[in-house]
Amino acid sequence: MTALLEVQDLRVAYGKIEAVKGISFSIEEGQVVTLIGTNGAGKTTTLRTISGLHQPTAGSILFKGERIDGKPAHEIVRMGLAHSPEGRRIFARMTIEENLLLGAFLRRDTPGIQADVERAYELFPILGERRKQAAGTLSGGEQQMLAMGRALMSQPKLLMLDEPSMGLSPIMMQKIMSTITELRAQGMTILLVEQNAQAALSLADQGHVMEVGRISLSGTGADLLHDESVRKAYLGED
Amino acid sequence: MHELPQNLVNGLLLGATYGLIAVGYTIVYGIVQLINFAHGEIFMTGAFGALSVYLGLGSGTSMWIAIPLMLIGAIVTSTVIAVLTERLAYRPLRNAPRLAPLITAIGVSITLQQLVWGFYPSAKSPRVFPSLPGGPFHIGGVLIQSADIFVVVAAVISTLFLAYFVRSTRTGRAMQATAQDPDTAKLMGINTDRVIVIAFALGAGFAGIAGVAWGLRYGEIKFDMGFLTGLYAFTAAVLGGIGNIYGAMLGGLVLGLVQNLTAIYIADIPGMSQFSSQSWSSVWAFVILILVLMVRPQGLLGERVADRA
Amino acid sequence: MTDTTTATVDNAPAPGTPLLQASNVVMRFGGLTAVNDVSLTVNSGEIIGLIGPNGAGKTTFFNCLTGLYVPTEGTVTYQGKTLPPKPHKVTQAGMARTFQNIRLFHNMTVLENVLVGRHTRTKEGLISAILRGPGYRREEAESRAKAMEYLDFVGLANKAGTLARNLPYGEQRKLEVARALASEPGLLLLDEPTAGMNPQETRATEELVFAVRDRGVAVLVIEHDMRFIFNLCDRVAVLVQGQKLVEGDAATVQGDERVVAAYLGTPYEGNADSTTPEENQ
Amino acid sequence: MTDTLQIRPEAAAAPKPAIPLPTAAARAVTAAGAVLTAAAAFLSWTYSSQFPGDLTVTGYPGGLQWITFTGGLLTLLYLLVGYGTPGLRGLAPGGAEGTTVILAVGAAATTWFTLIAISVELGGLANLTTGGWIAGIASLLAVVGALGLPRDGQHPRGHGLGVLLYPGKRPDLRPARPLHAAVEVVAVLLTLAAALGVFAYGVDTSYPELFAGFLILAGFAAWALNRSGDFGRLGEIMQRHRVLASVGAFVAAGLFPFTQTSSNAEANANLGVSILIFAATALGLNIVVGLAGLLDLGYVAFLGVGAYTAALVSGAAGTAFNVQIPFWAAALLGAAVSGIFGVLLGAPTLRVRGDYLAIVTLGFGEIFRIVVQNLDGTSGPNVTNGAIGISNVPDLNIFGFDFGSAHDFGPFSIGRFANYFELMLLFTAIIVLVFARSADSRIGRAWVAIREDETAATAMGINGFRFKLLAFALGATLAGLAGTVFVHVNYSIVPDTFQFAGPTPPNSAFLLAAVVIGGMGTVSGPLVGASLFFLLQAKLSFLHDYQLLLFGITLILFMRFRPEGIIPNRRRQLEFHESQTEGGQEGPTPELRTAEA
Amino acid sequence: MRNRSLLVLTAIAATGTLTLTACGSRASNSGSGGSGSGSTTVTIGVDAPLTGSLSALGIGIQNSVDLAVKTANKTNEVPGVTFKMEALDDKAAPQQGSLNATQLVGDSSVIGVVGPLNSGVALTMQKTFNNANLVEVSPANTNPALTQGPNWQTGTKARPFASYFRTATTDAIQGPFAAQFAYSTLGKKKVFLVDNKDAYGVGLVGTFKDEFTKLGGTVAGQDHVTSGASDFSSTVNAIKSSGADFVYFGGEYPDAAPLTKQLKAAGDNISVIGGDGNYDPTYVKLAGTAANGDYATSVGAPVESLPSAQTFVTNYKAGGYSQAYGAYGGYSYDSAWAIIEAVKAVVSANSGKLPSNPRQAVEKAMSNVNFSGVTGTVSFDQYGDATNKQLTVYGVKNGVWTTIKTGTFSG
Repeated sequence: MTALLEVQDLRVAYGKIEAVKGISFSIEEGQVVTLIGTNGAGKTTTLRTISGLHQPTAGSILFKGERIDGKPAHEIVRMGLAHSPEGRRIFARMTIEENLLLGAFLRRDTPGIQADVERAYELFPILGERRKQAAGTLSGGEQQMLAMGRALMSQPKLLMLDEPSMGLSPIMMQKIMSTITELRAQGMTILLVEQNAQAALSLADQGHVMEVGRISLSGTGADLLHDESVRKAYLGED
Repeated sequence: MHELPQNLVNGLLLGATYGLIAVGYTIVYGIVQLINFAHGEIFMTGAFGALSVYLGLGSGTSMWIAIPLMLIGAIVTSTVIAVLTERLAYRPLRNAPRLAPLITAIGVSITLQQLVWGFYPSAKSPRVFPSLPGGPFHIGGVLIQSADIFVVVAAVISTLFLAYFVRSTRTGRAMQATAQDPDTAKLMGINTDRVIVIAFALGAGFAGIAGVAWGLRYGEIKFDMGFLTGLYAFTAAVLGGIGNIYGAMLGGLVLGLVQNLTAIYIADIPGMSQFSSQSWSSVWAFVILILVLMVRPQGLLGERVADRA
Repeated sequence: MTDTTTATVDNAPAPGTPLLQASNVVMRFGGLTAVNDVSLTVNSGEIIGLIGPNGAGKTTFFNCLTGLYVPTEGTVTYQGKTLPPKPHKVTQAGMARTFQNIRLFHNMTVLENVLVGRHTRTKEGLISAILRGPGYRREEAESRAKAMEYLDFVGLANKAGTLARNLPYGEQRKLEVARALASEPGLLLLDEPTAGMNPQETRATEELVFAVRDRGVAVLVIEHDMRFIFNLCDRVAVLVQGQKLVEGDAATVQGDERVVAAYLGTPYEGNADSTTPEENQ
Repeated sequence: MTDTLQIRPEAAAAPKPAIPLPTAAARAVTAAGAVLTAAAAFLSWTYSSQFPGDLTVTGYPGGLQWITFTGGLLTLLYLLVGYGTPGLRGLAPGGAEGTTVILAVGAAATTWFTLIAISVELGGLANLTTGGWIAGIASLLAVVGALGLPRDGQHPRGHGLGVLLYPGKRPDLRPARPLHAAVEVVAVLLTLAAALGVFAYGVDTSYPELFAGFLILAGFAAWALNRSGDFGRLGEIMQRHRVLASVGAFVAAGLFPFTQTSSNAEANANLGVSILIFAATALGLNIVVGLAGLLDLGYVAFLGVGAYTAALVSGAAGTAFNVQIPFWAAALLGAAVSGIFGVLLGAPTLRVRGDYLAIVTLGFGEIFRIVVQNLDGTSGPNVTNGAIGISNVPDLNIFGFDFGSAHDFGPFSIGRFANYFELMLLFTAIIVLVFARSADSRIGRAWVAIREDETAATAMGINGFRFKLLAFALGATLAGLAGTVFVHVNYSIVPDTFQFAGPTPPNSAFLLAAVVIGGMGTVSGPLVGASLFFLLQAKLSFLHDYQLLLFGITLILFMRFRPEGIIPNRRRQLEFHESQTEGGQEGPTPELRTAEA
Repeated sequence: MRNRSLLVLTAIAATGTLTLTACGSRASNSGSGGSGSGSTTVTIGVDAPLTGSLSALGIGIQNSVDLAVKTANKTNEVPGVTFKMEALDDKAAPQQGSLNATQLVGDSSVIGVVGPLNSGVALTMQKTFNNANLVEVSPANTNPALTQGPNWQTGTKARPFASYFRTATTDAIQGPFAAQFAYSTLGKKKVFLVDNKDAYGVGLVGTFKDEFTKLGGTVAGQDHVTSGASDFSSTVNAIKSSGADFVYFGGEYPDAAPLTKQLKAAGDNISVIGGDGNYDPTYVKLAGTAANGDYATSVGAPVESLPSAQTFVTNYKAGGYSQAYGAYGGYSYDSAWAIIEAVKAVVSANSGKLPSNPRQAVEKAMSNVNFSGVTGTVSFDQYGDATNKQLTVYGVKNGVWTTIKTGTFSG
């Protein structure tokens, strides 16, 4: 089985400061891989670099065996990589439906797009109820659903979710996590960046702990969940 | 009251031209938050592009054939120059501090003006622009020149086209998305660089049309006509609410009316007779701008941008 | 930082007296009612928590308290006086705040950030700044000393000359607290102070908040981290759909069924296949 | 300076020289080239004395030859530094080799500029004599040799000619140990003297070719000294002796008219006072733009308000009020009226969004000119005498000192413009003092806080509107102050001076450009930017019709390649210092912050 | 020249040392100190906008002075004195004018200056020149205040600067002359006044108005326009509804042409009369048929009627200048020639040699200059104004300016 995404010795710098200092990991098709770590560890930077919003200073990124580092973001999307950014970043002044349609910006198959819109509404019924409403009026959790639905509209091979539970109430977080579980069950390959290490590790096949730009620990979700240091540092146990 | 209807019409016609140029400011600002200072010069180069086409056609050509070709010439010239400046001057500064692109824009503005002044034949003094045949027409006591009809038609068609384009086409939606959140737009697969170029090109195309309209109405064009006109057009865009296409047109119309009416009717206010002349009209235009911004800081049709604490 | 210097603030009122009183606050935007008849009291010496799902009106309510919005109905008083509807006057009155997504002055040094926080407690104007008389020098020196004291309090004294943007995330949060404390408030409003922190950092923040309280500053905190809130707060108010659902101590809130249904849910326990509401395809 | 002060780049990391030469050979070639370049300045370069400066003389250099001579010597100096010559070793803490490359290129550039200028002006290469050819070839030889030196500094990765020839970036320097106080004081004084000398030479260049050559070498030398780390070191020393440095700088500037003994003295003093007026105004604008972050595109109008106010109370004939008040009162009045206009304009507009402020101020700038033009008695009340302007403004007479006539000070005769130069220098000192002290105070911190994040600043109890208005008013006041001198220096005032963009300073576009290109938020940035700007436009008249075009292109290129300005502000220096004192800093940059927030 | 350098070279070789003082004396002093040729070289400075939007006029000034200088050298007009020209660009900016003035004053070989074009620039230069007793002759400044003081209109004329002269005719002559023409010759009684708010236009309209109302005409209305504007519709409407017989325009053709065009297009077929700012072929080109029936006054007799003018035109063409001499070429030539005449007088009064400090003498001599120049007889009155008060009215007929009437203005 070849890796769907392979990151090798990735380095990213902002001016003089290096945010990602040479990390490597890979994702097999159908896997859920999670990156956990504190703020400023470089997780978001890693995702943004993979999706082409930043240029790496060194290293390579292979998607479906092809190098994508240095490609513009829109070409990477075209190859089947979707990125639901941190903080949701929905288009607040557009309607929910327009947001979803933008997710399918690169697709031209109108009937297929319509079908996928309906599927998104099935996945998140609350969105279907308010399809003509401006997205800015949605609550945080609903916005997160929209962001995920929008990412799925491009029919991605790999879905990258950045902090989907951030700022959500516990109950909404549970809902989002169960949706991710459901997507996994459908065979979606997912790269998940999460603060909530407990939730993330418990549904991940593979996990990596990032600290100040480096991967300090890797293992299966279950292994990491039971790792002493992880439990102390990220799960809040004494 | 001296011929109020005629003054109203004159004001609206002037305003429509401002509106055509203002659209370019507003559309570019809406997407990259750049005050494209050089847009007035884009308008000017469009007029010179049209003139070049006309001169190339030879004097015997009917204006009915010449006008469409001149329009194309204007649009192509403006668009090419706008796209080139975007590519060469603005794009490298996309992540620079806010003032850098503004200074660049001032530089581009001066450069374009000087290029036309120095290298376009006989552009050191005003150049004669051809006029439209026919007219004038008397409509209800108002005198309308044939160039005026051109202005009205151009303004109406352009605004409707743009509104349709932005709202209903795929590229238009991409523009809206880029305007709201460029990074996320990229994640949707939108080539934001291309969208920005299209925004520049669209604005420039309109400026080109405005350049032809200007030439037809006033019969002459000059290298420095872009600065002052651009300033008024930009004022119009702010007045209408920058970022809003209808606002740009509305702002243009309001400004044109203000300039035309204050030049005459301020004199009817007791004690103000000295302040009513064409030379005061731009002062009144800015007074109106300041008054409007005091009451509605976001402009007439602008959306309030909430500061999220 | 944890061994707190318990220097109390000069203008701290006696514990237990009402400091901030919001009564029947209603905030409407057009037809939309974002906050509906919410009352909340913070007494001096207290740590009060405010929780609720996103979109429940927490931020709007918060903005009513900090002077960004004027409530449509109801009143907000601080030490018995109606709050002026301008954020800078609210700070002057004695309420300081931090921001959900850190808003430091990134291109100023750590010390300068705290000095800006001293703004309301200093008054030298332009003329005296230019003339630099003894009064100015004294005030400036005093201000610097105070600022260093606050930096010392949060444990950033050794980074006084660093640019704020070069601080690591956790220290930026601390700096925000120091900056807010520099205005010598009676009440500190914390907006999601542990967002993006790992459990260790969160616990350190808990200590910091306690230390702040021990200096005689009451604290009102908005948070999502339930453990943090319940460890910290004397009382917790839950806001749902613009209304206050319940208010009480940790046990009361945690035990309230409506809160569990609308907000807390049941803790997520990993192995989630069973919780999937729909069939796999 | 001792050897311990410098950090040598790690030898292993140093890439191969751009031109593969044995180091010894490279040194020899460079030395030979540099010496020959300098020596060739003593030869005749052309047959015809028509070329300005008369380069036909063998035996001593003239005009542009002095420039190439200096270029050759500087190259040699830094070559010797790199060779480890005793007594010179501390001169290039950032690496001498890259510095040598820059200087060699600079020397070659001036030499070839001269040769090309000769050929173009006299019509063909045939006008060059052997001396010219020797200089040209020798200067190129020095470049080739320098490129063969071992490379120091930080070099970008990649390939291509550009990277190959790139002289490298200076490695980060550790702050140096302070030297003996006396040595440092001498260093400060020498630096100031050198700066005065270079400036005076540049102002006194009597023909454009010489100025262009001077500018080329000065530009390369500045780059080289920055590359070598000398500027950084001097900056540290200046920082330690701040009072001495700033007082010294003003004394040096005050001595400028005394260095002018040629027949051009008055013209140069006039240039000097014009530069000061322009620079002082730019500094006032820097409060508004650089500190408070408010964009003002019509700033020159405040200069105009001050100038008109002073003119109206100067006793000049034909003004609306026929009064004459003492100059100190007129200066204060001009500043005050200008400040009031700042408040009047700011009060309704400072509440609107930043970009809207740009258009309102731009409009105000234009309106000011139009209004002044209209207040002539026919299209408005007669206040300003309209387009005809106020003429024949009398010269100042302060305590019996008549500014209008020349005065003798020992062997020096100080003319009218030199008098005004000294007066304006005093005003500039006041403006610098006001800027520096208000920037470093509660008020200045409030401004910067507003610029950084107005919401957060408000939450700190800062009344955003009031402080923005204060910045606006203070900026206007300072411009008004400069304006009061402006009108006396120029005898007269007409509305046309106050345009948004025009061919000469002061105008709003030039002022803004001087601030941004000089360096926002700094004291010296606008001063340097304004001087450079003014000299460029005043001296490069041979560009004729292309001058404004080149100005436009310069703006574009500058923003493209150095948007932070010639002198980046303290914050940037701080950032730089931290990244090397604390090693690999983990803190996020602003970009990172938005990404991670 | 090669000789001189050889001479210097020998001197250097002889001393065998290189001293800095030697370098200082080498450059520039090509003229006054030079002893080689036995002839003294003096410089006539030119200050005009050589770049920017007014450069066509400025370069015309420069070239015309150059022609005068060359002619004087060729004919050996002043024996023992060689003339040289140095032109500085003032960019039409007052501040640059001030810098140029000090530079010209500093160059001791400069004996007189021709320029500037703009009166705003003249204001900043006058005093600097006056302090140095350096004569300045403007070919283009028309504002009476420059020579007669700011209160000239109220009758208290006082010459502010003794060193300022001009060959151009002031507004005080041109405006009234046009008023007399309109009232008496054309028989028009109701005028609408328009100026473009620049110093020239305001001055012209002001003096026109005074004379016209004195003659018995009425002012039907007045408007002021912004120079550089394109849309004159409000002005045109005001003119139409005022019922005026004609429009008097103070300003230059770039503003006047669109005004007359828009006025005629609006159906108001009345004449536009202007000053020499309108008298330009481009006016007709820009306004097209709308220009027919318009008039403009200009100073002096028509070029073709003066033999001296024809010589100038021929010589200018032969001079191979790439740009036309423009509106002020003739005055510039006369200005330069007036300086040459003054130098001549000074030299002959000083037994054939230029005195060591000739500026003051030249300034004195200027008042007595009297010669037949390109624009007629050139001499100056007690204010420094040209005594030549001959003016010509031109009218546009079938798209060409044609001479209507030449006359002399009498107060």
